[in-house]
Amino acid sequence: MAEKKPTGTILVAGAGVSGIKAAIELAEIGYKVLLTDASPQIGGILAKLDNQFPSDHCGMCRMLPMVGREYASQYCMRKGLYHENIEILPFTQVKSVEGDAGNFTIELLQKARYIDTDRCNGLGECISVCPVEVADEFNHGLTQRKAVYKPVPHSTPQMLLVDMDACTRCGECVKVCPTNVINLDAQDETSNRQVHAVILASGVKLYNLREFEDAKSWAVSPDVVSSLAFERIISGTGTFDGKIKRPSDGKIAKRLAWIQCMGSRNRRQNRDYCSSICCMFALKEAVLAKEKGGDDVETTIFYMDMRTFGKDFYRYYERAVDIGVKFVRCRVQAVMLNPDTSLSMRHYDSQDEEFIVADYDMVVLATGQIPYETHKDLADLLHIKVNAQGLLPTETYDKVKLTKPGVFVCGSLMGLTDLSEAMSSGIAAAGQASRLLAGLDVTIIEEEAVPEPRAKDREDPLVSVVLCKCSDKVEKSSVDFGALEKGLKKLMAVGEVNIIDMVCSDEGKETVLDLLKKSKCNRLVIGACHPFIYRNALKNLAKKAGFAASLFEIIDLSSIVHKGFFEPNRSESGAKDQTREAYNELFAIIENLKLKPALHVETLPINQTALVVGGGIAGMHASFSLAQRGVQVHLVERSDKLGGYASTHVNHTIDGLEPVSMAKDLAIKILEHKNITLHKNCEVAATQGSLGAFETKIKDNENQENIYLQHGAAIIATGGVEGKTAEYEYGNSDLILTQAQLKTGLDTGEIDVSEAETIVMIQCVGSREKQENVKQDGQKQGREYCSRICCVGAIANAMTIRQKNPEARIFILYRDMMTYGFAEQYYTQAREEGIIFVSYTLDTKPRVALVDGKPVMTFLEPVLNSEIEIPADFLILSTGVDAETSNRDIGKAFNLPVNQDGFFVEADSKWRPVEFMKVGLYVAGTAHSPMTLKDAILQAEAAAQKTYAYLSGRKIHTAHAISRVHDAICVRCQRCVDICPYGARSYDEVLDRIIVDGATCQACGMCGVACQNNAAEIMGFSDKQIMAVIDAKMSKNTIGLAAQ
Amino acid sequence: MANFTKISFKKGELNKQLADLFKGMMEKGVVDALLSPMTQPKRGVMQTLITHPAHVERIDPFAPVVPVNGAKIASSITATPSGRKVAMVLRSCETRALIELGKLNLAEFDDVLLIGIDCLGRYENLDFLNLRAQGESSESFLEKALSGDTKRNDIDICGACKICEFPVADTVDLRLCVIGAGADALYVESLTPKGDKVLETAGLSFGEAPGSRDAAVKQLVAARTKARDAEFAGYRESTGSFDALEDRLAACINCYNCRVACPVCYCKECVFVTDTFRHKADQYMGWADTFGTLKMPTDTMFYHLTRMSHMSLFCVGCGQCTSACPNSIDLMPAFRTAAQKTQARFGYQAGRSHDEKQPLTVFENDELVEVTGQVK
Amino acid sequence: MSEFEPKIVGFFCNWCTFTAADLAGTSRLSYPSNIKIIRMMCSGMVDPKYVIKSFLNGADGVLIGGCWPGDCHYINGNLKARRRVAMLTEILKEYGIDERRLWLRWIAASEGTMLREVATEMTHKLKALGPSPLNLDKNQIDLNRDSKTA
Amino acid sequence: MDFSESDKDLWKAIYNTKDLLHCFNCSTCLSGCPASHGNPPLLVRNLARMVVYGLEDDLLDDDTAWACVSCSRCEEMCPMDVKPFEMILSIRKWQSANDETRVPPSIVEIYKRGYTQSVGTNTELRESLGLPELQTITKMPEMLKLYQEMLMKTPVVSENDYMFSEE
Repeated sequence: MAEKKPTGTILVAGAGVSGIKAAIELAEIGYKVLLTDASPQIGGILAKLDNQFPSDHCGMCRMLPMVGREYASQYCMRKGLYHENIEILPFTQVKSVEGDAGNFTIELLQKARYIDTDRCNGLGECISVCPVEVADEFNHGLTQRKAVYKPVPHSTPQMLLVDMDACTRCGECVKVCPTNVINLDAQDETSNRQVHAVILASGVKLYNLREFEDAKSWAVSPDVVSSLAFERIISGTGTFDGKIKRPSDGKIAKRLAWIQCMGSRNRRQNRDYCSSICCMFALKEAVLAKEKGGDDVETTIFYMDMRTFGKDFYRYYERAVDIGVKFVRCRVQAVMLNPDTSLSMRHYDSQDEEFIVADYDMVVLATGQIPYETHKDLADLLHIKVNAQGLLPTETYDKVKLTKPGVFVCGSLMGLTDLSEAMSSGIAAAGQASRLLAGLDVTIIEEEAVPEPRAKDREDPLVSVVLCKCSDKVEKSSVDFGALEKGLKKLMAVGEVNIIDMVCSDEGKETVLDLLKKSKCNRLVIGACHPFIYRNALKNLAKKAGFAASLFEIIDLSSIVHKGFFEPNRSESGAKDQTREAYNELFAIIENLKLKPALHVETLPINQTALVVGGGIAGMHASFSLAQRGVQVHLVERSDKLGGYASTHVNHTIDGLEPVSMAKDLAIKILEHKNITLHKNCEVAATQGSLGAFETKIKDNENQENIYLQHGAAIIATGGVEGKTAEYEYGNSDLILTQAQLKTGLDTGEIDVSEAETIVMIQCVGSREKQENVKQDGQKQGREYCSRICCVGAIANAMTIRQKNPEARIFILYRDMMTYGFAEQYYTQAREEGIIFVSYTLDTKPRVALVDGKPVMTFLEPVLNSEIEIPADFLILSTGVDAETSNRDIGKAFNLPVNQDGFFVEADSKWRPVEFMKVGLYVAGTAHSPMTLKDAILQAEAAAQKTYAYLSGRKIHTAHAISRVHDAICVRCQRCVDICPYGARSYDEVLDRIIVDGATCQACGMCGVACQNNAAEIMGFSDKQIMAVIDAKMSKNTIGLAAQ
Repeated sequence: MANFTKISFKKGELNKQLADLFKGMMEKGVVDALLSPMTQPKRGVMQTLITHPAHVERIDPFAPVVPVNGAKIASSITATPSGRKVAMVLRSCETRALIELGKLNLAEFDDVLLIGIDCLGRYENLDFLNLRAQGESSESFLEKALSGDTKRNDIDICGACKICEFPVADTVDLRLCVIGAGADALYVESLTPKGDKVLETAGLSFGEAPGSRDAAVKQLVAARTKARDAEFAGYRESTGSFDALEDRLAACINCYNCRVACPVCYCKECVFVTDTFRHKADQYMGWADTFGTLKMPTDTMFYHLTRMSHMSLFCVGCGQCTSACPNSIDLMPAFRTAAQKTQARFGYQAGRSHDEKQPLTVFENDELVEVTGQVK
Repeated sequence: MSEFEPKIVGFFCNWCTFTAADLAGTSRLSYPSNIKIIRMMCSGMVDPKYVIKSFLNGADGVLIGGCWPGDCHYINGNLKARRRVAMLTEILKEYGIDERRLWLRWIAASEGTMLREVATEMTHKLKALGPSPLNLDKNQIDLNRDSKTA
Repeated sequence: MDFSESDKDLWKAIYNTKDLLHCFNCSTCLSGCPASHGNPPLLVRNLARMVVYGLEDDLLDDDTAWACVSCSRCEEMCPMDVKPFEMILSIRKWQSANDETRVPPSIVEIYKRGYTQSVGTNTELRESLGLPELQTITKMPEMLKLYQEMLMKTPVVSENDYMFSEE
C-alpha cells in the first residue's frame, strides 16, 4: 500500500492582516495553515482601527474568500476569523525553526491563558469580580482593564485570559465562573509541528515615545499621544465613544496637531529610514478629526515631506487641504506644557520669516517603526544573519522571499506597509509558498464529496428541534423548557423536540448524534448557547447525522436564557414573557426552515489556463510563476518583444537591480517554458465568460487574424510609459532632457556630463497637480498622482553624474522627496555627496529661460527665502509615469473600470488590491498604478497566486446560497444586472435571458430587492421565508404555549 | 422659435389632414409604421399599429379616450428590435411612462419618432362609447374642451385628467398642437433634430408658433395644477391615516386590474400572484389564530402599499388604475399623492427626461444624511 | 394597566449590526427586549415589502441596522438601503405612519454600545409616540385570555 | 541671489565634515533655539544653508552666529546629526579668520550688558508665578566692571577698544 502523502502545511507566524491574508490564500488552495500570533488575539493593529484610508471606513471583511466563502467565517473580520483549513493559535510563540525548505520542524510555545476558551461562554462573570485594575493595552493605556480580561473587547468568540503578571491569585474569578473553566495553575505548553514552509508576518514594533531618549521633549502630558492611541480616541468603540477628548481631563479637544517622523528619518538615532505610512495616517486622522469633531476643529500637521506616493494618496491630500487641514513644513523641537494644561509649540514660517507660537489641546505623534530588533531576533530564529542594513536578507527581486529557502515574509516586516501592500505581500508570500509546495510531494486537504440529496429532504418539511439545557445555567434561568417543548410539539412542522444537557460537551454531542441518526426529520434546529463558538462543531454534528447543510439552523438561546440568568428574580409574568420570547424565536426559525429548499452546491468546471495581458516584467513574472506550478499560460504582448518599459530603459537601479538583464533572463525562461504560449504582436479585442470559462478574442496584428483563447482567469499587466511634458521649455533645447533620456544617454555615453558645471533636475513635472492645470496640445495632461519612482530615479541619475563629474553642482528641485521606506538612505547619501535639494511648491514653480540655447534657471530658495538664478548645463525633467493608452480599450474588452488617470480600478483599494470586482480577473504592476520594479514583481506574484488558487483545481464549487432567475416571470429589465456589485449577472442577448455566474455571486441579495417581482431571488433567503419569519416573530399566537 | 408648421383643416377634416400627414411620412419612407389611436371597425378607438399607408385614414389621435396606456403597447413593439422605424402618436402620460420604461430596458427610442399630442383629457371607456353613440366627435370634443367645457350630459373626463398638469407632451420629437391653434388649424411642432429632419423630408415648412399658444398652455396648466392641489389637499384630509386608507381600499378583491392597467407596473407578473404569495393552509390558519379572524382574500393592503413602493417613483398620474378597478375604488389620488412625495424626495419627476436616473438605481456616499442623522 | 411596550422589528445586517447585537448580548449590555431581530446578509437586502409587512403585522417601529457608508461588505448595499428608506418614509408618512417609526442606523460590528443606545432611544421614542395606528388591536380577541376563562 | 560668486567648496573651508551636508532643512534647530528670539534672530538652519551653497559674502556679513548662547539644544535634537552647534563655532572661527577687524556687534552687546540675550521679557510671568526678579549682572555694576576688564584682556576686544568705549 502506498504511503499516504502528507498534507501541505504552512506556518504563518503573525496574525496581523497580512498574515491572515497569506493564511486565507493558502487555505483557499486547500493547504493546511497554522496561524500563530504572539499576542492573545488576532488582527494585529487593524483590530484597533475603525477607519482606514482612503474610504475612512473599514471593509476588512472584503478580504474573506469570494469563491468558497462558505468554508470561512461570514462575519465582521475585526471580530475574528474562521476557516476550515486554518488552525488559529493565538498567544503562541515560535520558539525554534529547524530543518530546510519542505521539511521544517517548528517548536511552538502556547502561553497559558488560564482559561479554557473552548468552554468559556465569554460572558465575563469573572471580569466583574476581579479586583485588579491595570492599564489596558488595547486602548494604549487610555483606559483600565482587569487582570482577567478580553484583549480585544469586540472579538468573537471572546477569548478571555488572565494577565498573570497582574493577577493576585485571589481566586474570586474561579469561584464565580459558571462553566468552571478557570485554572490559575495552567502551564505554558510546547509542541512540535512539521511544516513545509514558513511565512513570517509578525510585523515590527513601533517607536514608543515614552521609552526613548527624546521622551522629555515630547511626552510632557497625557495629551501627547501616539497616532495609534489617537485611533482609539476617535474610534466609536474607543475610549470616549468616538468623541475627541483629551486623555488628561476628558475635555473636548478642538486644536489638534500632528508631528511627523517621530522616531524615523533620524540619522542620529540610527533610524535613517521613513516609516512610509505615517503621512497618510496623519492625513486621515486630521480629516477624521474635522469630520467627527466639527468644522471648528483646527488641525495642523507638522511635516518635512508629505509622502503621498500611493494610488489616490495625492487626491486624498488635496481633499485634506480643501477641508482646511493646515500643513506646516517645519519640525518642532519640543512640546511645551502651558500652565493651563494646554500644549504649545513654536515653529518658524520661512515665507513670512517669523516665529509662530501656537497652543493646542492635543498633540499626536506619528511614531514610526523600529525594525532592527525584530529582524535580528527572527534571523537568530532562522539561523541566518541579517543583511548590511540590519534586516532579514531577501532575494534581489522578491521582497517576500528570504534568501533562506522555504521562508517568506510579508507585511510590515518588509518595512512599514499600507493596507494595500500588506494584502499584496500576504498574497505574494502565499504564492511563493505555494510555488514551493507545488514542487513537493504533498497533497491538499481533500474536499469532502458533495453529499447526495436524501430522499427525505424532498418530503414535507419536518423539523427536529434540539435544545441545550446548558447545565445549571438554565436551571437558574426562568425559561420554562417544559412548556416550550410542549408548545413546539404542537406545530405541524415539528417532528420531535429533544432537550439535551450540555450539547457542547463530548457526551452531549454523542447523545445528539445518536438521536439524530435515528430521526425521521429532514430539517434540524439546534438551540445552543453561543453560536459563534459552537457553530462549526454543531455544523459537523448535523453533517454527520446526514442533515443537508442548508436545512440546518443554529439559534442563539443564550441571549434569551442569559437574560433570565442575569435577572433570576424576574417576576412570574416576566418569566412567561421570556418563555414566549424563546418560543417565538424558535417558531420563527422553524417557519424559515420549513420554507427553505434543500440547497446544493453547483460544480463549475475550471479551464486550467491563464491569460496574461502584457509582456513586461510584471506580466512575465506572473506568467512564469503560474507556469512553474503547472498552469498553462497564454501571454499576450502587443509589441514584437518581451520586456516592457523597465527592461528597455533601466540598466541598473540605485538598489542594485539590473532590470535589463533580469528581463532578458526572464524572457528566455518564458520562451523556453513548455506551459507558456507567447502571442506577440497581439492585442486583446473582446472577452466573455466568467471564472473558469472565459473566451478572449485577440487580434494578431502581424498575421492579420483573430485568435480565440479559452482560459479560466486573466491577469492584466499592461504597464506604463514615461510621462510627456511641454513644460520647462522641453523640446526647445538639446540640453533639456527627461530622466529616462538622461539615463539612457549616460549608459550609452551619448551624454557627456564631464564638463558640466551645473545640472538642475526638476521633480513632479506635470505630476501631483490638478489635471486641468497642466495642458499640453490643448489636452489636460496633469498626472494628479505621484509616480513613485521619479525621486529615487533622479537621485540615482544624480549619483551617476556625481561619479563621472565630482565637481559638478547638482540641484534637485522637488516638492516632497518621496524616498519612503529604506529609500530614505539614498536621499541621505545623495546629500552627503553634495547634491543640493531645493523644495518648491505649486505656487513657486521654477522658471526656465533659454539664453543662447542654454537653460537659465530661476527658483525660490525657500530656506533663505530669496530667488536664485543659475545657468544650467543640463536641465533634467522628471516627467513621471503615464498609464498605457491601451488600458481603456482593454478595459472595454474585459468590462473593467479604468480611473480618470487611465489606470485600472481594483476591486478594493485596501483589501483587494490585485483583484477586480469580477472574480477571475486580476491586475498587476503599473497597470494598477505607478510602482517600483520590486512592487510590480510583488503584485505579479500576488495576481498569479489569486489566479492559481482557482486554476489549481479542475472544478470549483459554488456556495449553497446564490441567486437565481425565474425566467418565466423575468421581464429582462436588467435592473439586477446594473445593481449587482460583483458583475455576477449579465444579459445574454442570444438566449434572451439573465445569466448568473454562480462562482461570483456573493448572495448579497441586491438583485432580489431590485427585482420587484422576485424573478431574481437568493436561494435560501427568499421573500417567502423572510416574510414567514416576520409573521412568526410578530405572532401573537401563543396557542402553542397556552396549555402550560 | 420657428419650428412650427401650421396645418389648416376644414370642419370635420382634422383626422383626414392628420392621415394625409402620416401617409406622406410613410410614403416618403420617413417611417415604416405608425402607432396611433384608430377608429375600430366595430366600436371604439384603440391604439393600432399600421404598416400600410392605405390604412392610415381611420386614425383618430385626438379621440378623448385611452383604453390602454400606450406606453405598454409602445414598449411591446420597441423593447426588442424590429428593424422598422415607427412613429407613435401618444399623450403626455403615455410618453412619460414610456420614458420610464426605456430606462428599464423595456423601450428603445432609436427607431422611434415620438409624436405627442396636446391632451385635454379622456373619458372612461364606456362613457366615451356612449358619447360617440350620441354623435360626439374628436373635433367637437376639442372645440368645447379648449374653451374649458368637457362635461357632456353629466359625463365628464376622468378625475386624473382634470388634475393633470401635463396637457402638453414635452419629451417628444414632434408635437401636434391644438391649444392656442384656433378652431380650424393644428400646428406641428418639432422639438428635436430628429423632428426637424422629419418635417424637412415631409416637405413641411417652418414657421412661428401660434401667438396665443404659450399663454393658453400656461393658463391650462395653472388651472389643472390648482385643481390638483385642491384634490390632493382634500384627499390627504380624508385619507391621511392608515385607517382611512384601509377604508378606501376595503372593497379590493385582489383582482390586480389596477396593476395590469398601470403603464409603469412593468413586471411580467406581479409578485403578489407568484409563488411568494402562494401560502399554505396552515399559514392562513396561523394568521387567523392571531386575531381570531382573517379577512379574505388576504394581503390587499400589503399589495397596494407594496405597489406604491414599487411604482410611485415612476407614476405619471394617468389614472388608468382608477379606470380599471371593477369595484370603483378611486386609486389614482392614493398613488399620485404618494408619488408626489417620493418623487420630490429625490428631486425626480417621472418621464421628465431620458437622462435622469431612476432614484433607486443610483447611490452616493454623501447623500441623504438626514435618513440616519449620523455623522462618522 | 401596564406601560405600553412597543414592538420593534430589527432587520440587522449580518456583518455589522447583527454582530453588534450579539456583542451587546455577551457584553451584558442589556438592551430593551422590544426588538425582534431578523438577520439579513446586508441592509441592502431589506426589501420594502419586509418593512410594510412588519407594520401590517403590528410593529410599532422598524429598525434597519447597516454598516457605515464605505464599510459595506457588498460595497454599497447600505447606500441602496438608505435610498429605499427615504422612499418608504414618504409613503408611510402619507398614510399616518409617522416617519419616526422607521429607522435606519449605521451600527458597526464593534459598536455594541451604540446598538444599545439606539435600541433604548427608539423604544423611548416609540413609547412617547404610542402604538402604531396598525397596532390598535381594536377587534382583537385575546385567545390566551379566552382559553383561560373557558 | 547671485550664484556666480558662490564657492561650492566653502563648507570645506568652514566646517569640513559631511555631517553638515546631511542637513535636510527640517528646522528642528531653529524652532527651539533661544537665540532665535533675538533681533535679528539666529536661524541656524539658514546658516547651514548658506554654508552649503557657499554664499561667502553673505555669510561673512552675517552676525547672527555670534548670538548663539551655546545651549546646544540644536545639537541634541538634530535628526540628521549635523552638529549645528559645532557649525556655529566653526562659522565664528571662519569669520574671524577671514576678517581680522571683524567684531560683531553682539560682542559689544555682551561687553555692555554682561550677557547675550535680553532677559527682561518675562518679568510679568515671573511675577505671576511668584518668582523673584531676575538678578542680572547689569544690576551689579561692580561685577559688570570686573567682567568688562576681563573681556578687555582678549585680543578681539582690546584691539578694537574704540568700539567698546562708553559714551
